[in-house]
Amino acid sequence: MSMNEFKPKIVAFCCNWCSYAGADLAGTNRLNYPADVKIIRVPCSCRVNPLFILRAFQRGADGVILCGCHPGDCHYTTGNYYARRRMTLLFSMLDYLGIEKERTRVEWVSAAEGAKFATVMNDFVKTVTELGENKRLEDLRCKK
Amino acid sequence: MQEMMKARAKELLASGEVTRVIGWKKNEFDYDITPALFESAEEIDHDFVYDDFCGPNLSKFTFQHQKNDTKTLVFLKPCDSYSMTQLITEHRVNREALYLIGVPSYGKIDVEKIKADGMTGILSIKSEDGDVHVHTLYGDKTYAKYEVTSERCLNCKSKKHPIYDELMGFEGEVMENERFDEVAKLEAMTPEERFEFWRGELSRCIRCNACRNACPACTCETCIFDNPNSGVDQKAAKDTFEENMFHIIRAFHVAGRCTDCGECSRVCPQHIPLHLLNRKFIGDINKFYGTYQAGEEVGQRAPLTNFTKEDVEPDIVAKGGKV
Amino acid sequence: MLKILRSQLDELFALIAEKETLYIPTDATAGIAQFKKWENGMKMSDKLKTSRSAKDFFFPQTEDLVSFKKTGKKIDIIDPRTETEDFVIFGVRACDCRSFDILDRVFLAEPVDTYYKNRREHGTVVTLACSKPAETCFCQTFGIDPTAPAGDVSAWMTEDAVYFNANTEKGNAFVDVIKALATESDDTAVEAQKAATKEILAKLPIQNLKTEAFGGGKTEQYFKSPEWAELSEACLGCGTCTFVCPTCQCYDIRDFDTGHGIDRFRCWDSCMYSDFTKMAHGNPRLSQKERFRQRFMHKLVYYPENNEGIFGCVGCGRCVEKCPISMNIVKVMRTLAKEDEGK
Amino acid sequence: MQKIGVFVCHCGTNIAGTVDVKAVAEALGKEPGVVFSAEYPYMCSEAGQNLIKNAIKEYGLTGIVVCSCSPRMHEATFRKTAAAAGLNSYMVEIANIREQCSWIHKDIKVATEKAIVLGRTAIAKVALNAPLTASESPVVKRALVIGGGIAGIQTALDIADAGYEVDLVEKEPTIGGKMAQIDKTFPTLDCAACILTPKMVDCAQNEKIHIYAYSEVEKVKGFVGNFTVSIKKKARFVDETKCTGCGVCTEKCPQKKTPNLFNLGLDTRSAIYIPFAQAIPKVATIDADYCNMLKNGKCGVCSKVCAAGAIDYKQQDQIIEQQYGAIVVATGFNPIKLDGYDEFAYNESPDVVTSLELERLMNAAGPNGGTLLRPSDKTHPHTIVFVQCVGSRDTTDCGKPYCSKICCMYTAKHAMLIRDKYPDTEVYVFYIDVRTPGKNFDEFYRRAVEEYGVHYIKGMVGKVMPQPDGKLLVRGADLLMNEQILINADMVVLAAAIEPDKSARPLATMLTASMDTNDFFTEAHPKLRPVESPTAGIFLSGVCQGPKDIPETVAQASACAAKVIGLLAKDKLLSNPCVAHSDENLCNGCSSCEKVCPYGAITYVDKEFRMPDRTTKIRRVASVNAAVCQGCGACTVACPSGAMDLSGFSNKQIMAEVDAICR
Repeated sequence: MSMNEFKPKIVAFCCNWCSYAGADLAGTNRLNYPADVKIIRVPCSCRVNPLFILRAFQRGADGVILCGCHPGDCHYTTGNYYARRRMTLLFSMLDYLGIEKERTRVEWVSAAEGAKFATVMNDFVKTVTELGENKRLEDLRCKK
Repeated sequence: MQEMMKARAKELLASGEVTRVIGWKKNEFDYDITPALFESAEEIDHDFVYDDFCGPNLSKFTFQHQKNDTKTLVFLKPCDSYSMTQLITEHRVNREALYLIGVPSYGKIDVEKIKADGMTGILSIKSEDGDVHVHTLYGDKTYAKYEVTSERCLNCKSKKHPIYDELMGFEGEVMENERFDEVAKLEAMTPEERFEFWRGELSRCIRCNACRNACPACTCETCIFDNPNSGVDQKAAKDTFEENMFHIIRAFHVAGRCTDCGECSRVCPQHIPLHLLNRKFIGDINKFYGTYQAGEEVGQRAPLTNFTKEDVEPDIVAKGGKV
Repeated sequence: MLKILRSQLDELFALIAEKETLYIPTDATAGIAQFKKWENGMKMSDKLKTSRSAKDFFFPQTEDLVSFKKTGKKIDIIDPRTETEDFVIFGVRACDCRSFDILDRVFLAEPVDTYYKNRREHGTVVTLACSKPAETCFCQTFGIDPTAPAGDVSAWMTEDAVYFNANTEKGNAFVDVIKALATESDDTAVEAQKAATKEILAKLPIQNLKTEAFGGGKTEQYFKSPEWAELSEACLGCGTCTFVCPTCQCYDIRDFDTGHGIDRFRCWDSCMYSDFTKMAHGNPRLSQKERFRQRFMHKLVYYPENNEGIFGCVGCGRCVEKCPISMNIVKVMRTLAKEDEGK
Repeated sequence: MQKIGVFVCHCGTNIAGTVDVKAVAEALGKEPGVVFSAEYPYMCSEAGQNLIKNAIKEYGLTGIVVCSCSPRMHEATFRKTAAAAGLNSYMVEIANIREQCSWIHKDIKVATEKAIVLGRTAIAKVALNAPLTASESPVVKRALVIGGGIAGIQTALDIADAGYEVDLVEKEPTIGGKMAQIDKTFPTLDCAACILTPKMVDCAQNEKIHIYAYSEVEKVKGFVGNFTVSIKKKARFVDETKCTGCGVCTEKCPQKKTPNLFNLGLDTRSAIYIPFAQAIPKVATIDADYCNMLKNGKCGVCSKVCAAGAIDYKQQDQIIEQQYGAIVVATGFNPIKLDGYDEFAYNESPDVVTSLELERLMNAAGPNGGTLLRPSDKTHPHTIVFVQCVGSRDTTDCGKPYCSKICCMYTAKHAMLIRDKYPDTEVYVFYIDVRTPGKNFDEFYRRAVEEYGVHYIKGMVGKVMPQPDGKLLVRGADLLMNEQILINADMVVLAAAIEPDKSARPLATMLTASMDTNDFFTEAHPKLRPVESPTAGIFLSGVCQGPKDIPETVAQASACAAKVIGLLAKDKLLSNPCVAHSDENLCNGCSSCEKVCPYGAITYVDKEFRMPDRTTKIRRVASVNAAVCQGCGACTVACPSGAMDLSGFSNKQIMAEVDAICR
């Protein structure tokens, strides 16, 4: 598979109150980003269990991004602070195991930042496309 | 020390202060130590040991053998003491039903080191005055103790007892140590090298669950990996992904709660350096959120159930992890 | 008897590997030995035994049984089995070799486990006699002579040479392959090694372990023994003993949803686990004591009862070495048989 | 057996323009569990909704997926549609194929493929949805206001005006709070007592308001709509119902050496006292630390002179338990202790005072009857130096990092009043910045400088040195002139930072309301929900939430009352059913979930379990109060055993979505 043909699978977890609304705003403003990004709506970034992220990689995702309200703006006041710690440690561990750190990302996107949402997604898809297929954390059974 | 401990245990049993004693006993070989419950002076006289092989962390054994209607005496090494404090913090053991005696640990011998040196047919091992005499069918050898001391003891984090009702020996101190050196070495490698390293290690895993079941932080009523309703249960790693998954998630679940007692690596039949996963989290927590030692104090708030507004952003990892 | 110089070991391995896949015990990074597919330059371990047993070759930890593929609302059933290629396992110890007989009695009895049979038929077992037994060895207890291992081919390794003796047809075929490197030899060196090893065997700490108290028909006698409580007291309920055991043969069948269908596979299970043989009402063995008892009763009583008195243990000593809390079959046998010795 | 219906909306050409809706409906129709699949120009139209309703009835659908615009747009619509057809409204999932697909992609093939993936993801989720019902809980039509300062008074009055019962708890013997101690108010310079005391009287006379003065909250249980609060009425040793407030006892009491706390200890009063003339309730209180009778049983004068027979030396603390639907926190503030600021000689010289002390010194009811005299020698001060930001915007250990907000203005007020009344007195103000945002504030400050000739000096005072002649030598820096300044002053007034009252922290713990590191209560949202605590049913009034002046406090107090009234007006509370729940069999009782819950929705109970070996075991397990939980899910990840899960966004549902996307 050549670089040009490779279409990464990207899972984006978006919190309901800020980032999902930000994604909607990107749509309303017709801001383009690759169709490789598929969004899962969660109430808050703190709902995202590291298990979900590993699950995505297992099932063939090439990149996983978590978007939430900016720290301090969480609808639930403190959720994203916990998410921030959890993801920092998880990403650090993945990196420690030699899994490309560029495949995971956290971005804070507010409901007003439709443009930021599109920019972030374009950038993330570009990064993951350059990395190519996720080989280090794949489950071959799911690739059949 | 052993005799003092036996005497005190018998005294407390006789006075009725406690009805049960948790300690260690010897099994087939000098180096075979089993955690044990003693209920009489006779049992203590006959079986109780405390020596340089008493590696097993008694806090997990205590957790498994809790009884609320009576008081149990537990002997704790400093490591066990930290684990016990953490269990108390998490309401997993009832402090009221325990009588804790802190005992010093002068470094435990890792028999695997002796075996890895090619020693086999071991008939006896004696640890005396800094020397370890190994007597085998094929000849004898004497080691300086530090040569055969377990990694976790060479890198001892603390000789202090964060909790006790009574202390035997000395009041230890938190130790200077190099326990993060190995982690740093791995961190200095390229991602490819790290990947190869961990694949090599984790691919040996047989998912026997010894690490989990021996771990004093792993006390879940049902582990998610055993729960068919969790959606992530697995009995054996069918794919390399599952090897990674089990160890990442296990390390994550004990992150901020792991006291670095080293039982996981001690019990691993495949010699996987599992403590290096836990230490990575401990090191990161120290670096990102300020030094934190799980089990240092009853009631501490674990780093993953805490935050500050100024916490580092997750992209610190992409930036090389430097704070 | 054929003789090949140890200096020619690499050539020998290359020769075998030319024809079939060859597995030899080799040192893994962490000071433990494991069987690995031979590749050029790989050195044979001088450890007595591998940390995992050799049963993996015929009864691997996980194995695909069948797959179901979903396309829309249609389901196809796929048999993932392919004919196994011939392979050679070199350096199997007498104890592990005996474990194959024990597994055969389970998997090759009707109804035959075709997955196991397939692998068994294609594997040639080259055993290697022991010359430096460890303190944890007690194969003699179960009538195994570690100086004269069975297998398709028996081998002895001395200071300077390896001696081979074929025992079966598969063994003969193997010997034919290695003939190019070998010379005919008498058994003087081998006999000398045997005698020397036997002297050591007599000095092993566990060599005096007796089986007389056990065997079929003893269920009543031991099932309710009060000793089980204390023996199992420290048991963590991990599966280490089971998974390193060459004779443990229990497995679980599981379905994995791949997203495109289901992979049905089996994997080792352990009677030490709380979900072992779990049924709608739960695990019939309610506490760790009962699970612990099951494992040893199976090895010492139930298995011999169904298999002409053959015990389900080969005395390899792996569980003795690996148990995190140092509880094992030796202690169990001594306690139940009320032997007050060995300590 | 699942019977899922899929409804693909064209949204005119909004979706159909870039997504092949027929192909989507066809592809999704083949997904496992799907028994009906259709497309329609406008699903949200009445005809579209009827299509859904009919399909639900005809095919007996167990769940529906609508592929349309964002769920933020029409999820509620389709939930109602489902409910109208007899399907639980939570058996609906929306695949967002407009905002997140058709509007951002141009290529029909690409957009169609993505729409199919989003559709099957929603199908995978809905297959695991469970019917949910919003639970109801009754609302007790009574509010508790904690703190009887201007904030608490205003909130209580407004709530009572709406017709609800209010209990006002004040820890001091009288309500009134800090405002009662203030002399004049900026920027209008009207007298604080003149505007406050009528409100205090209103409180006392309002039959809906019950004042518990000299009382404290002891324990809080329950949740929004239904709190149970224990209030401790501290012993006054005076029967409130009998005391007429005549004041004879205070005159006759022989123990006159009791520090007068109302005047901040600047003078003394009797051991039995009424804090000030307009106190509400106007009832005497015996200070047990100074009363001879209570200390050693020798005296009893007050009892003898009290015509009403109200004195009761044996009075005990009394616990009152009451139910409330809402709780308002109005615990207010105090100036910080200045012990850490040796450089200002506050502890050394009585002539170095805080601004609040100056208020009392200038007040007609204060120690000097309204004449400004130096505390040390009761002489008239001719030079006064004000120091701003003492402890505010100070990141050292003894200070506070925040701006106390009110100091700039009250200092301007003090300076102006002094210059007005005593034109021969020179006034210097050392400041870092002068902050005057507020209606007529900057004009006020300019008047102080321009009309009253107050000397404003940008810079900080380095040291105040008491001199043998009783003067205070003030050394400071003028940053604008870049020079050292020495002033020989008669008095120094320190604008001490304000901090939340010490009673706030333990109260927050009782209420499970969150606080910031400075012990100010955290609001539910810093912009949009400024008067509510994240903990449902807890409301914030006044400085307990952050520094503010009187007009702001009153505005917030009324806003807070409006929120409380909004809550009390409801008979029942409907809760969001997408909340966390704990599987007791899996729960370890480790408290991780409780620690991350921003709402205090998780408590623990000891529960008896039957073990597999037929013994019983008592275990500590988590229990979620569905009425309090807001469904963020923080607990679900904190829980290592997976006991905690979130309805509507369960672990399995999210993993099914992941699987469907990656397939």
